[in-house]
Amino acid sequence: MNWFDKISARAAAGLAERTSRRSALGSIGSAIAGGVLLPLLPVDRTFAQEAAGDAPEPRQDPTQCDYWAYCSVDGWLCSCCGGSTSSCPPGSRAAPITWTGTCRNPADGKSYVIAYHDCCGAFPCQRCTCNTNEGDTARYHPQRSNSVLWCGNGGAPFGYHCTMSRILSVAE
Amino acid sequence: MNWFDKISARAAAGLAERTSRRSALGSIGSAIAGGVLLPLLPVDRTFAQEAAGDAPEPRQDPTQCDYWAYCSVDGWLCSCCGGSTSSCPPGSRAAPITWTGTCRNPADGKSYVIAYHDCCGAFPCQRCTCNTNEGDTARYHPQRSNSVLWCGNGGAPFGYHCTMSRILSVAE
Amino acid sequence: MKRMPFALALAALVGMAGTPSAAQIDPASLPEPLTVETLPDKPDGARWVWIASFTNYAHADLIDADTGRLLGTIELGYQGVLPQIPRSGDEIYNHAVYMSRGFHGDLVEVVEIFDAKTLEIRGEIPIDPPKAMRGLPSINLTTLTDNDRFLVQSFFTPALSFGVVDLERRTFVGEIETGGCAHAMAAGPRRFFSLCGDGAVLTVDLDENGAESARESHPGFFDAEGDPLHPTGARSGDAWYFASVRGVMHAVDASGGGIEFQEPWTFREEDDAGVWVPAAPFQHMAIHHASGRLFLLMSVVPDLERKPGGYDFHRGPGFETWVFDIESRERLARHKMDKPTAAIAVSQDDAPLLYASTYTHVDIYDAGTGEVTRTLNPDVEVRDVVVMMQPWD
Amino acid sequence: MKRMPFALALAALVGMAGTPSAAQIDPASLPEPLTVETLPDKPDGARWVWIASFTNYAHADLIDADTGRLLGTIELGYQGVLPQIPRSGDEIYNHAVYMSRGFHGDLVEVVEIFDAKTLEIRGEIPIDPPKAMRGLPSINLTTLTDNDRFLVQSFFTPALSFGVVDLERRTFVGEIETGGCAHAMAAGPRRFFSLCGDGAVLTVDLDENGAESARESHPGFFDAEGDPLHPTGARSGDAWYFASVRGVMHAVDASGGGIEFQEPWTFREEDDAGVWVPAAPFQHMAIHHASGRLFLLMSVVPDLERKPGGYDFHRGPGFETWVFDIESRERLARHKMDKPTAAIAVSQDDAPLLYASTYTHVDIYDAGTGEVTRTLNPDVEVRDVVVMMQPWD
Repeated sequence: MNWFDKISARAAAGLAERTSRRSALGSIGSAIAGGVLLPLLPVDRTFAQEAAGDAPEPRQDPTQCDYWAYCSVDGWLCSCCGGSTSSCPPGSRAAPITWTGTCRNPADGKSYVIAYHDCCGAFPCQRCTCNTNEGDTARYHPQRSNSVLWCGNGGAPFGYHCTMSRILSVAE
Repeated sequence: MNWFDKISARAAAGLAERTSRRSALGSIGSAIAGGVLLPLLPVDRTFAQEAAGDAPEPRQDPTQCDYWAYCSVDGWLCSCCGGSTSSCPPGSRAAPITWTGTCRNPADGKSYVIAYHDCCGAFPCQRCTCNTNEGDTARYHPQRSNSVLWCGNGGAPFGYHCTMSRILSVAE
Repeated sequence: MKRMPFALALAALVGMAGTPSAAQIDPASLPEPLTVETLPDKPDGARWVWIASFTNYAHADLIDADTGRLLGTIELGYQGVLPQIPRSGDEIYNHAVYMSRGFHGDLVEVVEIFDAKTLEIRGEIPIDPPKAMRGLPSINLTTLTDNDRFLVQSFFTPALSFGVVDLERRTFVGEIETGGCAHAMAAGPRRFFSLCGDGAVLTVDLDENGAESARESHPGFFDAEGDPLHPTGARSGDAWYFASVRGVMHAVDASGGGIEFQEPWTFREEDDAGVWVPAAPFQHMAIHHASGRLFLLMSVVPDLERKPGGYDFHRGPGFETWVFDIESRERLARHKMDKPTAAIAVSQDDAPLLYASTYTHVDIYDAGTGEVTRTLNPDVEVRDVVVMMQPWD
Repeated sequence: MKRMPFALALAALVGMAGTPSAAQIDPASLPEPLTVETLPDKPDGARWVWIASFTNYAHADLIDADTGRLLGTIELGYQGVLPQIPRSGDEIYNHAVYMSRGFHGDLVEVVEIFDAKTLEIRGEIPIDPPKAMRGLPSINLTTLTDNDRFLVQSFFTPALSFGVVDLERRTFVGEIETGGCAHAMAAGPRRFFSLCGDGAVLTVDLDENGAESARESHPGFFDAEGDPLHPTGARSGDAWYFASVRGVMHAVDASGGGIEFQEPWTFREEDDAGVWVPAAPFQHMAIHHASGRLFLLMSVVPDLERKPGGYDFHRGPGFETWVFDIESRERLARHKMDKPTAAIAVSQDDAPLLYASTYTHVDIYDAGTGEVTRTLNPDVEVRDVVVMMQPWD
């Protein structure tokens, strides 16, 4: 059962006492119907896993949204756009200033500080939308907010292309 | 049976001798699966009606692609964008120079010369995609070609918003 | 529906009865005149709504919610969210950023001035150098002061500050530095406030030219670390309401030129689905002023445990809309959403509609009963994501 | 597939083995260096293809067709179609139009110069005043002369003319008026030809500075009224092939600096589905040079009756691809398309791939057997419409 089914099942369970089984299923149905679109949208994987109760172990494939270092991403993954977790795709430029998150690497059990650099100045990649947001905060704490477009800062161009997840250090 | 089913059925019939029924149906299936998207795309209604053999009588609703005066349109219908068949939506401007087509009005049996004015200089409407192309020709006959973007001519801005179908005269 | 006579159908569908393209055509009426539409006068009781769709270059469609008719469209620029609609006057403003070459080239920041009737662009006010904050669609990045004269825009360089534009003199007044405060909420004729990283509210007063004349920090409005506020609050009268991540409502009362904090009240609730807290995909709060009802889009999480770095903002879709009476703080209803919902808004008439973005479309609910009545223009393919709705009542 | 060790998986998926983000992280390697990718050297036998998606502002993705990996993206500007790739050199060119305010504001026409390795924009050559022809994506609106030095662009004002850009001197040379000819096809080091409304071919020779040195009209190439040519022809060697609406192939041979018309040959066929004629959604012709095979996307119509104004161009999807031997003019195969198809292209290796746009995706066929083998990146949502594909072999 993928996370989206889990959301829906969970939500349906929650709705069950206040709704007929039929409309609960309706809610699942429409949620799943939305699935075609939702990969393009800010879907909250953290929420999904919470709803699922048991969060699956994050994987080691940087082209997938559940790659461990993506725990606080909100954007398109540069690893799907001709770049990687620490290099911008050809023709784009990294915003040197970033928000940071803290993610746990299941391979060594350590937590790392991740800098989420936006790559800028190229056509919107629009691939591998990933919206995990773990520990993401509001814009009045910009250094920990992934809601802000970081392109345009530090001499980078303004147009958003994709987001990297660069490992800075072991979290103290 | 809508026109798209007719295309598929017709094509399937044509394919039948050279293919298994199963893959013919597969072709229908995928064609219909494409239906969600195809309203956004240049879909050739004329072709569809030809394929259908009997073209249905064009209707009198200018928000529908089968409105009689739309027989050679290729674009988004201004009647769905806040305008009409002869007026641009608020904030856009008409390109004064156009391609023309000849369409028959089933209400009086007469044929009329239609000027297909593009409305320009506003955000792409992207509603009511209509691609009929009856009698449409190549760009080396621009006055009869709807392939060309007519925005930008005659002092109109360049950005394409939608297309009108203005009745000029009775066709001689 | 029963087929209407063509002229009627046209009138309903295109809003122009007696057009020469009616079934019977008078040759003397040809060629048809070439015209440009302007917005009709809003009929009494009509419910119009701006629906903003967002991806890269954004736009807002003005829709008659009762007929579904698209009345007009304005361009919002790169990652634009919503136009600014003054209380009076015949203009609409949009704070926009553009690039000189599509998605690259030079950055341009302007306030574009639209004629509210023709939707033509009358002119633009350059903001130079450009410092606009952009990113996830958020409703309170831009505001108009209550006298309609000054537009205040959140800046991000990444230092947090504000830009002030004088709409009357058509000039960029200048930048107002802040100590880590973001989002601008109007709170008086020449006053706005902002939410700060230390949990304070910062009020800024402007003089008659739009320059800063006074500022005051009001600490302790909220617990920025322990229970941060969603900045996507809503205003009713002189009060602004903000929901926290843990489901506590905070209110700022700016009446009489002062700032008062109302006593926060907790509204989260736990059931077998988990803990219900505010959902924050795009816009989660709407207020019906006459009835004093506050609508809040809700999501469910297993617990309120804090993550490293802070609380998640739960950007997943909302599954319920909760209705509160602002006065009594009572929860009047829990409306189950028919589809996962990204944003809500409410019309201001006395049989109000609850607008709900389903990402691809807008569903319309009876705001009183919570019943979903229909999908607005279900057949229209929306290429982008419907992120924000603003009734134009 | 079998799970690869992480380093390998990374190498395959992201193309950078030994990245510090591998499962075991050496603290001494932190912070990770911040870099920018450049295109890898093309491995022998690799099949790369530019896939252009079109709606409003367009772009082209460079994809490794065998791994599906996206190597890089370039922006094509408003209604751009495909970049221009010279035979030699380290640059890629794109003729682009932009507007200064998204979809409004001032029109700008430029040739943008990309570094073919870094995909960075080295500079641009302004074309002023802008007169570019835009509209339905069409592959022959822009061409490079065979010496790679001059870019020729179709102009439309609505008079038909051409603009010439000197890529070496980085200047716009000027405009060449024509008597109603559109589309530019290269036919020699400093020569191009065009299709004219009277059925003639117009050849234009440029001097060493790109100015017109000679022109010649060659009448009677095709029947513009009775059986117009689709301008979306393809080139093989010195010959250009164009299919007509009624299914007659015409060829222009520009070898030896002259222009010769080959004898037209009819390839349409009637069966119980109707009359099979060329489909023309976007790009319907592709040629595999080594084998001399011409691939043509086909559609079916009930009859060849002429419409008022002329023949329709049958912009509906193609349902078959027919394969011809250019030399013998024999039809070698009819490939049934698995899905309605909008455009085709073919790789130039000796086990060639037939690329087929299904509007939302690209299907890959074995060009020899006509079997569909897979969909390229089926899980990737394509927001726009795949209109054009150009192998980069």
